[in-house]
Amino acid sequence: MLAYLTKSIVGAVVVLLMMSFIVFGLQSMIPADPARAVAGPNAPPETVEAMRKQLGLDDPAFVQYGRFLSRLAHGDLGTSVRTRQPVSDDIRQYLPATLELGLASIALGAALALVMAVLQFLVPGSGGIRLAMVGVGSTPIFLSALLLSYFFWFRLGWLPGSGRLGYRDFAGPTGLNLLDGILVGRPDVSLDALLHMILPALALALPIGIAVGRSLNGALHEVMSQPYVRTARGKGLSETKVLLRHGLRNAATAPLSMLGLQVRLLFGNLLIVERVFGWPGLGLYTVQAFASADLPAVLGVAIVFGILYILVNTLIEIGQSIADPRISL
Amino acid sequence: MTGRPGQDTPARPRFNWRDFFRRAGWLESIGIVGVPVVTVLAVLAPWITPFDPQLRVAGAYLPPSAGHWFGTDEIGRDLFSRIILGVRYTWLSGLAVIGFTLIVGSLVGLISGLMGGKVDLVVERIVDLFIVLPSTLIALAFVAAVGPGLVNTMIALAIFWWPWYARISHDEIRRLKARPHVEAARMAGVRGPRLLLRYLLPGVVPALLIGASLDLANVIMTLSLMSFLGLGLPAPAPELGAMTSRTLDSLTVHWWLPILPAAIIFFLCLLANLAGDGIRAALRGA
Amino acid sequence: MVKLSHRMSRSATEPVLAVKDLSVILSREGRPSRVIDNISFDMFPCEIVALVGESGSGKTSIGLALQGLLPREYLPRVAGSIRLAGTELVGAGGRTWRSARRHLVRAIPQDPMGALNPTMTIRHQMRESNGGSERSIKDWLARTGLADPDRIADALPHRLSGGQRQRVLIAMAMMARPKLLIADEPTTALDVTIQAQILDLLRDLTREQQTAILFVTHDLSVAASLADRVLVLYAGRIVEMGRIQDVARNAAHPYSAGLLAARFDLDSDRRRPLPTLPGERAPLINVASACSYAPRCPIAQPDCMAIRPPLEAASAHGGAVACLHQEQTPLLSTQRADAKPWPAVAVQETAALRLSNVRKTYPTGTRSFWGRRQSQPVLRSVNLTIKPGECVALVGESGAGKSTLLRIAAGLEAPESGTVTRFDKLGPQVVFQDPVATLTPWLTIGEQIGERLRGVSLDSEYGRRRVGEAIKLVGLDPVLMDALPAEISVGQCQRAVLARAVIVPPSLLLCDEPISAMDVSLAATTLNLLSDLRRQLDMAMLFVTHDLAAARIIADRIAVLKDGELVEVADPDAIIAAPQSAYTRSLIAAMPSLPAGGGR
Amino acid sequence: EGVLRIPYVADIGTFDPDNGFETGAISAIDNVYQGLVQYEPGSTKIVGSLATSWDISDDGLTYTFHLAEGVKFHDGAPFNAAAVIKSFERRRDHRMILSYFLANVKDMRAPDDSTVVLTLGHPQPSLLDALSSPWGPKIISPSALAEHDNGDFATTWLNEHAVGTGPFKLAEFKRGQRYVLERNDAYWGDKPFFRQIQISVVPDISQQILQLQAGAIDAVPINYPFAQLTSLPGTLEITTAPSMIPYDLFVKPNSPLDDLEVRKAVLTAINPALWLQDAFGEFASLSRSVYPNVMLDPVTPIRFPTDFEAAKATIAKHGAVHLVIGLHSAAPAYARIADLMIAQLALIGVKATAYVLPSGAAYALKGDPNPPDLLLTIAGPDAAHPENQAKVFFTKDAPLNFFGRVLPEADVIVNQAGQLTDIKERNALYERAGRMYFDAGIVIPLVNVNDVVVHAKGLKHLGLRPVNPPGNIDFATVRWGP
Ligand SMILES: Nc1ncnc2c1ncn2[C@@H]1O[C@H](COP(=O)(O)OP(=O)(O)OP(=O)(O)O)[C@@H](O)[C@H]1O
Ligand SMILES: Nc1ncnc2c1ncn2[C@@H]1O[C@H](COP(=O)(O)OP(=O)(O)OP(=O)(O)O)[C@@H](O)[C@H]1O
Ligand SMILES: [Mg+2]
Ligand SMILES: [Mg+2]
Repeated sequence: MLAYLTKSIVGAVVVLLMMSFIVFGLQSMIPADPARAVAGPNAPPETVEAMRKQLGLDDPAFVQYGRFLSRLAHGDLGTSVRTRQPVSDDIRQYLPATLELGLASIALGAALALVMAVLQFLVPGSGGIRLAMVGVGSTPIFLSALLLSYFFWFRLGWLPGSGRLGYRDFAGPTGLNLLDGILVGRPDVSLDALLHMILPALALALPIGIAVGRSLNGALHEVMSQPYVRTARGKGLSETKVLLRHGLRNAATAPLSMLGLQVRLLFGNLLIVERVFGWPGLGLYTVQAFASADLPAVLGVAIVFGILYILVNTLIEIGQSIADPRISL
Repeated sequence: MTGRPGQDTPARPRFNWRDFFRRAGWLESIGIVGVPVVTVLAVLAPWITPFDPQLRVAGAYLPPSAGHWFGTDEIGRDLFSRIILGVRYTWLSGLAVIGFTLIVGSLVGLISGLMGGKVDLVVERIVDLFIVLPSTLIALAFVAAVGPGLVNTMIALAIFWWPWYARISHDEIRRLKARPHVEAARMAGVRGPRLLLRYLLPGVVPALLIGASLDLANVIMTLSLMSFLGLGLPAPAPELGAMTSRTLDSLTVHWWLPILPAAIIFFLCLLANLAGDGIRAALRGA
Repeated sequence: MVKLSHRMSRSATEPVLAVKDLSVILSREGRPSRVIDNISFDMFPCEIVALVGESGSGKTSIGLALQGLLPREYLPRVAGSIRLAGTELVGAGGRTWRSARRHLVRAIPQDPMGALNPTMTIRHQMRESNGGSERSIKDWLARTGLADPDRIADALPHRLSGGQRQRVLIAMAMMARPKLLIADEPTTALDVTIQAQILDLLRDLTREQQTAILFVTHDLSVAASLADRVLVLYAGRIVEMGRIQDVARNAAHPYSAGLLAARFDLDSDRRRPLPTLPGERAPLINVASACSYAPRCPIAQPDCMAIRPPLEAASAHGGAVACLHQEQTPLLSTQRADAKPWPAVAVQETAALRLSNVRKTYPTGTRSFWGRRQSQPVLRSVNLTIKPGECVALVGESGAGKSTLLRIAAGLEAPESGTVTRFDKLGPQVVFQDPVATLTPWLTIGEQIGERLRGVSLDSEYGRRRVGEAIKLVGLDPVLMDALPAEISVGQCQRAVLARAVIVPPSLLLCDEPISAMDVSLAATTLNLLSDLRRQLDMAMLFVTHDLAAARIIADRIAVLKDGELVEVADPDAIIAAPQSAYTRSLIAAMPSLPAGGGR
Repeated sequence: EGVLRIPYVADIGTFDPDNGFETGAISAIDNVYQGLVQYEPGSTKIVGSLATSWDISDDGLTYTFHLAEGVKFHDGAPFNAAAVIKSFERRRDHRMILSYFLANVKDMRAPDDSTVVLTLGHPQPSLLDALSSPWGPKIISPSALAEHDNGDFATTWLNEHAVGTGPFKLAEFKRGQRYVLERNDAYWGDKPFFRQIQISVVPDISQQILQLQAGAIDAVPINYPFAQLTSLPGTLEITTAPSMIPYDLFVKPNSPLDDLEVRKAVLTAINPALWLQDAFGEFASLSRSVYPNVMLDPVTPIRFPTDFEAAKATIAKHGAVHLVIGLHSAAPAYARIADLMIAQLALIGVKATAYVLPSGAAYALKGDPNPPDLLLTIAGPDAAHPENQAKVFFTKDAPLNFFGRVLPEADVIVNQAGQLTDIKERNALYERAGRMYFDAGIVIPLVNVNDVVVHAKGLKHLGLRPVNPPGNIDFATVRWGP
């Protein structure tokens, strides 16, 4: 385990280095001029020049990259060109929203997958149900997000359609409103945060749920015809017990990998869903950073997303090794 | 006892489309048939549009009618014609991405899997690395760097898609290499390309085919997502994702403008997904 | 059908199991087939009944039918009646079945490797078996002869050897104190030594628990060493039943007689081909109104093709038999006794293969941080020479390093030190354990056999002729040249593999347990074929097996491998008569054999 | 209930008036901070703000401002000449992004508490415009500056905090989520109607529309689709005002359009008169010159040729013409105009395509080996003086002279005009120079699109200013009307 952790940390560092290198390389190819983006469209060339010098953009790319790395070693992600404040501060402000939404949608997606796969296993689906599931899985995220918001918020008024919280002036210790509400003893805040989260989380969770659910269903079908399941049935266990104790755990590996793959796609979907639901998270920040050629911000976000993804992957691997003890870490 | 029953296994006929479709399921068979049909339509698209998709042929914002099945768009072009052309771009580029990454990825995987040893180790680490990178972000950075456009978007996607096929083909070839029948073929003196082509490749292809057919919808979805974010084709080219994103604000007034292209994306993904499911069921069953 | 009277002392007690007119239909890919065909039998407490038949005869299916566990994906249709301890189970609801499985019937599955949940500790799985109680787990594990029950209980299945798993499964089944235990070939995959241990255990358990055991096997000797009664199954029908001694001594059905004859042991005649069952059955007759054994039956008469023989009292013993001409059966054994002896082998005094001081270690255990592992010696300084035309059998327990030695001899693996010398430019050919797995599924048999004719196209007249000759040489129909491996049987696959090995006769043929997965008759057939081929083609042969009887029959010399070292190498009869090492002695002692005066 | 709820499409990068180029949020900043002078709502007329009056010396080098009395900053500090100078120096001397507004100010003095004297390096009649610009210098509380100056001239603190003199105080700055302005009850001028302005970030325009229709917000300040303006639900209405952000095409050197005949044909096809109505309904007008229509009313407006047959013939004669249109940004307005022009060009046989430039790439077209033939921009100057337009877009070294094309003889005229104070005379010169840029095929002005705010019925006095980026409602004047 220790060896595994060391290995994954070393691996993570390599991946992050490589990623920062790629992003840096790509950004230095961008024709856009961050100095210009900062100075505003109408600034005279002198101002832009001065700005460029101030941002260190005159140096060759590798010098800039070296500077970036040495600062990174001290945990400093640099100063955002757009917001004029440390990228780490920006990210600290935007990350909780994304984290909250991301975790909620992963959890919801996993729950959806579980329910769907088990139901479909117990009650073999007709063509109609299969079609519906494939259909939901085939809906482009921008459409499903918009339709969800249109029907459940605009038409029916059941759920809020935008933002994170209806309450003003609420600030909790973690920035995760759902959790903070409980921590500071304001269940009403938590409830409100939950209501705000349902639609965007659902939009994000649907593709996760469908993909993971399908993979889980396939794995279940395979596992449930294994000899050891027959052994379990031979003990006179009820079908539910067989499914829960013997089926699910053995079927977990492949769907967990699929979950990892879906988390990778989740980052892309966040960009859209945060936009549609006005969710003030990193996705929004990223889009704006791109729009203003805010290299430090883009790099910072890339690093954070990279760390998050590696973390998720590591957790998934650990989960797989818990589900299947033969996989040694 | 060996898994296979006794001496009287009835001879199973060789490959047979009816069996194939039966194993795939009727719903999935629609997808399997639909994919080549859509591909043909996509290729023929420029010749089958009822109107010139570039020209203003009627008033703007006409709702669907007998003359214009899908209505007209915000400057009076025939939406149906534009969507047909959009299918061409979206579908063919999806196929191209899949095809390209399939070839590159599986070549890398095959070669490294075959060579084994240090080369394999290094290549596998690189593949791992690519798999762990947050793809959308880097694709965005890539497109931001080289400028939006269909080809660029496709390249950005391909960069992140090939490792999957490298992974699949690598794992399959490693699995096959250790299988007794390959060992037996080696003992029988089969070497080099002959071993690869006759004994290994046919075993790898089904896994790749399953992977690719299930991925087509993913690629189409990601392509339309990128073009939704404004990273797709130059403007007059009717890219389905871009058509939707540009007209999303008219959802409540001119619903057909965003809904119909999105519905077509949905339909394409549905076909691809069904085909993928079907091919998986049919090949796994075999 | 005749009402069977059991002339046994138990007629007073109620049967635990009464099966009446049981039929099972399974479908594969929409094609239904009758797997169990109208069988009836009873079982009484304390009784061990052997269910004997060749592979595919439906033994496992009966066991599954009795537990209501026929695989759902095959859409099973069950007709007839199964009364278990007075409860009718056919057509019963899930609840009844579950309660029956919980309290009345348990099974030891055929394959111990897959039958334990890989993600659950043994303790956990055993706890499920007796309704959650913890107490008796250790006890039961200990009773199956496991030395360290606590460690085993907390282990996960993949850390256990096949024998250990098998014993865990036995403990798991027995601890529920079932009225009926179905033991489905619990010993096929095991060493003889462990096999003997397990048979003892089963015997003890019956006595203590009053459990009836349905013991499924394809090996009559194993059955004879354990069971009271035997049911002989052929193509889903019971063709003969009776007390085991009776059937073993005076088989009334030609099939039983054939099975008995095909059985080989340490006393079998090794100078001539083993008797085997006649060729495979052709599905050309309407089995519904015929004796299904008729196409293979040496004493079949025209009426056998027209009438389905009922199961009626046997004249030769107190049991029952389904044969229209049962009086002819005893003639069979006398007819068959004198096959032509093998011609003598011309062993030359040179060497076809010489292994000197061969050593090999394998990394084992988990990887360390740098990915290294500890290494464990598998072969330590092995010296072995095989002369041209000679056959050496390599025996040893599982994990002794037999396969490793063979792979080194084949050049598939390099030894760590020592030298391997092969006196042949062609290179040796290998026959692996699982014939189906060694054939590439998507290439035809002919293509694969022809692969060794380098540079000769299979489309050419010459190519086809050569392949055809090879196919005929191993006793296959040349029509099968264009068949895919999936389209032919295991036995045919094994022959195809042999054909590939001998189309260009190698001077050295290496066989890795080619018969360990086969039923008795098929094993005998394969041994005959190998003996024949090596003589015809003048090949030297290394024959790896864990079956001493098979080794004795095929080989000119036997080498015994133990923990990576050759502990003795000698003439087969010498080894059997006077084993030098303790290990060999234990192997011999554990060999099951028929009671005196067996079927010959 | 005294609260105005406004959505922004992007979050506010920085609230620092000196150190960022905000567009969507400029009215929020300008309602918290004030400058010396300002443009009157609805026009380009300069009126007083913190300066009640000013004198300009005859040589045009010395500007004397007389400051308003009794003004206090939000933190209670008194407003005076020293505060003005402190703020101006902060902007000019400490590498602030918007320092160029004061680049020509050589000296600042405060003869007394209510007078500020600025001395220029060279005469600059457009100085007052620079000071009135929405991005022009604002006065920040000197005590706040001193308190939060951590060696960075308070730039970090001022990113998210503000202490000005304006009618509103910045009460809450929650990045990306919400910003709240509270009415400054100690405000020295007219008391605003609204007690509180709640600003949310709703990036998606469809969401904004839905929210407006659902009554969750009070206005959609920008990007409401023009096609839907004629069919608004009864609860909504429109306020529209001229804006100073024209749609223009800039032409690459050595493009097919260098051929006068081809250019004429292309102009015939893309003539905005042909599509203005379709694209914008009644909310736009044809560009009359290369300057925004509000900035300068030309004596002889630019006209596009109209002979379609001739245009077709020209192209047929000339052979295949292929034009690539670069779009400055991914905003939907660009793509729509490009689509229209492409459809128009197809009518005369010119094949055109368009693509969105990577963000910021427009500024690098000079070095681009493969630039688009035409660059579509929707951009205006940051002040209302014609000099701003000419010197930002057309003259040599102008920051937005995208293709770097130079017309020295026109530049001379621009420089000449820059010295004039007589408006009519000045405008005539500018018009002439502008005409030359157009005739040389450097720029093709297309349309002037109005600032259109869709809001709940009854919202009045939005205070839209042509110089402001569209959608910037003046929170000081807006009110629910009868
Ligand atoms: N789904 C199915 N459809 C049709 N026939 C089947 C199906 N499954 C099994 N069979 C047939 O049923 C017969 C009995 O199989 P079973 O596994 O019971 O044999 P067995 O006697 O246990 O063989 P072995 O000794 O190999 O274990 C075989 O001939 C097999 O071909
Ligand atoms: N590739 C390998 N890597 C590591 N260990 C191996 C490898 N192959 C074999 N071993 C180990 O070497 C030992 C000898 O294996 P081998 O397969 O030669 O045994 P065997 O005598 O053929 O046994 P069996 O009768 O079960 O086939 C075993 O302990 C096995 O676990
Ligand atoms: Mg069986
Ligand atoms: Mg072995």
